[in-house]
Amino acid sequence: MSQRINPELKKELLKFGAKDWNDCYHCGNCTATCQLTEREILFPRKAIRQAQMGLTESLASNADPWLCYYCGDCSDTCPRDANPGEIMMTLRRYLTSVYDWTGFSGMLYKSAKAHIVVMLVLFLSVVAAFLIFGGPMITELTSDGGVRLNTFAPAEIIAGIDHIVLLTLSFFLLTNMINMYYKVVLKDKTVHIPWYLYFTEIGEALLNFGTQLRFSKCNKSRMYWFGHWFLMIGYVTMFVLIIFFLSWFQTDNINVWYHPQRLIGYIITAGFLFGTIFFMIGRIRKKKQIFKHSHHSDWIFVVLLFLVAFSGILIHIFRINGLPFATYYTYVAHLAFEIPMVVTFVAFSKWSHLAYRPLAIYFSNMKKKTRELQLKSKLSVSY
Amino acid sequence: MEEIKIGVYVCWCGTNIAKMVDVDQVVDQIKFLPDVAVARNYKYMCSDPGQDMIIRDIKQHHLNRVVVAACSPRIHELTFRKALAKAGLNPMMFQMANIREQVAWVHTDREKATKKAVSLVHAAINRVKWHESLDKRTIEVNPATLVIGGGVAGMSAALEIANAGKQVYLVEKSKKLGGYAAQLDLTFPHFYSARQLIKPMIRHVEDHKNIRIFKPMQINQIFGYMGNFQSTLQLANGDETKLKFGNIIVATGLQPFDPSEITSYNYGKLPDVVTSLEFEKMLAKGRIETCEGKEPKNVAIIHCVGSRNANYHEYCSRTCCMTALKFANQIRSALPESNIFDLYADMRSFGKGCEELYTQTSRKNVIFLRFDQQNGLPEIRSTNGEEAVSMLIEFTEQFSKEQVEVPADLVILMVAMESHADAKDISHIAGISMCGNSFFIEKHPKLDPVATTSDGVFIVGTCQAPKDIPDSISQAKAAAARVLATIHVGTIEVDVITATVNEDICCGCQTCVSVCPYKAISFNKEKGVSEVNEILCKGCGTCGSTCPTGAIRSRHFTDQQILSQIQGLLSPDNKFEKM
Amino acid sequence: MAERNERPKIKLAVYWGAACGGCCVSVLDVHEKLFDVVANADLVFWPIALDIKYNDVEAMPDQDIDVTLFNGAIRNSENKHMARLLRQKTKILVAYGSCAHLGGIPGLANLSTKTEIFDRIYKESESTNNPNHTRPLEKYEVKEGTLTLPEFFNDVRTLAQTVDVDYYLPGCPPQTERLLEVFMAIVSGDELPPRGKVLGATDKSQCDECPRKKSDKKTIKEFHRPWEINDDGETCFLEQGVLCMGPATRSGCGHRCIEVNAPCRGCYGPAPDVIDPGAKMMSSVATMIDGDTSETIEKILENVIDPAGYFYRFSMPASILRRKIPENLQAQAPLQK
Amino acid sequence: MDFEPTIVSFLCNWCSYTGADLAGTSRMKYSPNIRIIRVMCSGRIDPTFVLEAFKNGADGVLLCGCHPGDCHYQSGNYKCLRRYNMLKKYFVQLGIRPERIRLDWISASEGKQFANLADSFTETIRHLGPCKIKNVIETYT
Repeated sequence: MSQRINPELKKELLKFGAKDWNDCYHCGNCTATCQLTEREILFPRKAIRQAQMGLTESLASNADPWLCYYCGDCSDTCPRDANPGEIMMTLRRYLTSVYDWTGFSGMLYKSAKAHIVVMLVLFLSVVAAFLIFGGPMITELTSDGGVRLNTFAPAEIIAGIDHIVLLTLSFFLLTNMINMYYKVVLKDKTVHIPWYLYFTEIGEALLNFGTQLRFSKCNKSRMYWFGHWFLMIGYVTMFVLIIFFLSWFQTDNINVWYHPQRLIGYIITAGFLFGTIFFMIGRIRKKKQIFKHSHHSDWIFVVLLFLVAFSGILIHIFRINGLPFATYYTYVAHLAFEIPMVVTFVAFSKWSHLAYRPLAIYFSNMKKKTRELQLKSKLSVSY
Repeated sequence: MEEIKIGVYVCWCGTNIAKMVDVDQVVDQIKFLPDVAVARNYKYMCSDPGQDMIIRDIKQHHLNRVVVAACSPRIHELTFRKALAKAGLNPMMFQMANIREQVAWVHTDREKATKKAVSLVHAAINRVKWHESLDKRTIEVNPATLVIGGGVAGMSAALEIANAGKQVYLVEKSKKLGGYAAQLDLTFPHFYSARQLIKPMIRHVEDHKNIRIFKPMQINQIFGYMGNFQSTLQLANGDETKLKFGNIIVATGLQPFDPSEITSYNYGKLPDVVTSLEFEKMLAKGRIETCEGKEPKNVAIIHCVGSRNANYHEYCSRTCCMTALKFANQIRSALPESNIFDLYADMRSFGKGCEELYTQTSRKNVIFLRFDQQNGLPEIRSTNGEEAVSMLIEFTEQFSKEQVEVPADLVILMVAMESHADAKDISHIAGISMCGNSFFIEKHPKLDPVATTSDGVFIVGTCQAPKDIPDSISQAKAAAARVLATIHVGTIEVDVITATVNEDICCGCQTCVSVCPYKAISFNKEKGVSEVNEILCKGCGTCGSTCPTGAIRSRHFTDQQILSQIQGLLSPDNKFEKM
Repeated sequence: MAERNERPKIKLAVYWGAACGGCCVSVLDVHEKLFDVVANADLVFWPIALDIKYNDVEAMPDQDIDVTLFNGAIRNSENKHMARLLRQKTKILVAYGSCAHLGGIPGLANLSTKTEIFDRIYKESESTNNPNHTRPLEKYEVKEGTLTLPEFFNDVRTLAQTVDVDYYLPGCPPQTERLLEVFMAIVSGDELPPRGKVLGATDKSQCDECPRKKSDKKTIKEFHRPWEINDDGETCFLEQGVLCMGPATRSGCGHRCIEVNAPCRGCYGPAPDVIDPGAKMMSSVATMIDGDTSETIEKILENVIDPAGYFYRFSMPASILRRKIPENLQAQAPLQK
Repeated sequence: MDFEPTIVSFLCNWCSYTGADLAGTSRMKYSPNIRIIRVMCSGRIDPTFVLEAFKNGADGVLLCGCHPGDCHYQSGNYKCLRRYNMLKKYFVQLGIRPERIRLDWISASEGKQFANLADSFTETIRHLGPCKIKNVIETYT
């Protein structure tokens, strides 16, 4: 079956941040430079070609962009300055919107305005919710001089709300993941994956989820990989703490500084601050390849994350120093920053790659193995 | 008769010959042949020391014949003939054995190659014994020049010669000067208007006092030889005019390939499939439109139509890729919202400004798709009005290996450049050879791409090979320089290899008269014998093998020379069975 | 006359090899001039006219005979023996007539092998009645003694291919006038032309003297046999599509054939420098064919039924390839497709 | 040892000889049994040459000229073709396989075709076996 070329795809992709990719004339240098290219996985070139040609269907079933960690080698060495790394980045944004059946993702990515409006609405909703449902603002301090935050915002209630948000977002993320499975695996008629591969190949995907070992294969310094990993682990830990252990994490009494609650909090927050400042400076200076091109979603993401971390620190400082009103207002602000970030990014934007990357590794490995098996059986027949 | 003394020289050509032919053995085997006075081998016979060796030997050993076994006589026969002349010997007392191109480079068995080399040298020795002294003759050059073809190449050559103050006769078959270049809209890569470039040139040619233009005019016959050609032209008013000229520049140009040969493109059946030339005309008119007069939403350009394909023409037509990019640019500026698809086999953008044009075009939202010439060309089919788009082009895209279909409302076929159909007639009239693909053959593909094997006849422009305008003009001006050089010298030497009639034997049967393609033989009624005009004769030797009495001798290719060559070649010692 | 009588008479021999006898008759055709001959020469050997045996010739001293006119080709061992014997006994050996010169009509037997010839004569021919399959034997014992026949050679050769020849006098038969001229030249004692020369014929070929009109329009669209055309008696035969060996044949015969509206058949042999007159004429005639493709050329050539017999009518044994190459010697393998 | 034929080839100067040179400059390999004699035009090839080659022991004779219509001398190749057809008829009468002579067209650009022709003709002749003409002329009386 022939695939109809869709000349509109290109215009669509431009909105996701792409630039002139017709500069690429397929010399193959990017594929040659890339450390992650394998026999069956010829990125970035293959995906770039599909994008160039307007092959909407082929692109939707191509998981390759998720296997790229944007080290920037290809863009650095591209003889035509076609910026393949950034094209892969754009395609990740595009694919996120392709997997998202609600269309919300596409809206956020394609329009900075929409994204900001959505966030503003959420921000104001959180503030309004506190105005309406917020507990009394007690000025009385605890015995050890801390602010009684749990009276203003009881951890159980906040955790309850967190759970609701989590469930909702999980629903969307999960359905998007199923959609990805449908597009990448089921629609690809060239491979029929044997059932046992689903079990044998899951290990590597999980390992990569935890360690991002693939990223370490990229040609950049270890520091880079570590920074990314640290940020990811920090975020996941914080996510788990806030969702499942908020009562333990959000206490009124002040623990000693070496208490695990405070230590973990410090380490993660420091990481967040360091990471977000590092990214912001990078994006401003545009020296490194990966920082050269910033989409609005990139900016919103780092700024919000910075604000969340920064406001979290402020809450902590105000609370242990017994400044009740400052603590309450900052807390409201903290949640008003966090909720929009979680809602827009987890299932519909940048953070969803946390799920898509390991899935892509999983699907790609299964496909690769299946193809090898097919090739073997073909050879055994002919001999 | 003086005693025959032959010097035989076997060249190693570095390792070129020595690697496959045992040159020592060749010398050992032939040095005892009768009449061989000296036999040597040397690293490079054509080098100065090599030639000096021959000259020294001629003087020392009083040699009167020389055989050199080396490369093809087409390369160095003249070199060695000059060496003989330098030594005071008639240059024709020389024979070459081709043991490089026809032995060392084509065989793999050293023993057999050596044996074959010996037989070729033996044949040359046998032949050279019968060689005769022949003397060069010089004739005067007529300073006028005939230019055939009034395209951009022909006009450039004509102007160059006319500006030097020499008479030019420019013959153009059609009613207008300018050729195909005048039909183009813009030129690549700088988008100059072709008309603005060509028009002043035409005016200049038409107004030039040294250029006499004949159009529309076809040339039917040219008599004569380098320096002294003549032709009679039939004028429109019934008069005849007789032209005399010393040189001919042929610029018959190109014709576009007819794409209806390629069935998958459905040219001629689908009205919106047009050739590049038709599209140029559309552009010149100022509006890109489909047959229904609508603006096309999707425009596809297909490269290599008839080029680089063994079924049509194997050669690359050189200009189509860049013209296609030029089209893409013109379409983009005329129809900013259109989708442009460029279907190519390889993007060939060599030369100044061309890669730049490609880069520039690739940034204009043109979708480049690569097809494979070998495994099925794209197929254009109609949607029969079932879709918004009128045609679909189906093929396997080579980078993605995806089977795709491209929507198109207008398809432009970048048709190949062919040598003009009239070139065949002109090749007979002017005596130029054609290669398999109907382009004229130049004298040497590397060293002399302007001249032909017929002295005084030059080829310029696309009749020699596909070319763009600047290349055609360069070649035209080069040819003009060559012509002016011969006019400046004023005389030329003519070949000595001609036929001659022995009047004591000729019986006057006149069989030879009609055999000669150059009308060089005539019957002398008074003497009752045939006579050869040795200036008209080009030495093909056909009359020699036609004459039933042996009265006609083909000089330097006499029966006796060739028969002894055969006998040498087949000397029993040189057979493989004797190995 | 007195002067002539002062010189001693020369000794003249005439012998025939494989020949029809026409040459000997042509010698007799000198008519009354025979007296001039006899006045100048003693006929010492002439089997057709004189009863002189081979033994008598053998008994002659070497170089005793001044001139021998040897006519006929060398077909068998007897011809060869006599050629050698006469060479030994003769000062000037003249190959007389087409057969001695080029092989002549008997030479056409070279287009058949010996076996084919014998089969034809002793087995296949319509008039043969040979139930016992009798074949000639070189030796046959009878009670009176041994009967012998000369050996029949595999092929016919010319005199020059057998022994050294001093002069050639071509023709089938040679023109008697030419014979007389040559004979008189020899007896006159003047300096003789260089050895090996053809006498009694010009260096130019027939067309030079041919009375028919020639032009350069020698294009043949169709070959004809002489009776197939409405001959105007004036136009060159070749221009009418009739094969004529005139252009490749020496003049000297007085174009007797053409005089009676028959094309030249080539008995006077080739011009001086021509090695193989048949090949030259084949080349010349082929060039005249009006066709540029194999098909049209082959179509036109269909009417040339017997090129060997035509172009080599008198010269087969003297030609480059001389004869048919017997099949059994020609190792033949089926052609690979 | 396999029978190694000796083949004489007459090539016209402008197309075929140049084509054979091209085979050389392109380093194409072909059978060494082919030995080339250059003539200016295939129209110069006289049947006498062909007969002389066989007489001297050639097992095959290859004639090459410019393609029809492309003759450097306009029409010499047609004359060659006519003589070739005539000669083949004569060969049949002499009991010689007419396949022993071949006429083919080789242009100046057809180096590959020349190499292929040389090989295929050598194979044809190898298959036909040695030509006995020389032997017969010299020994068979």
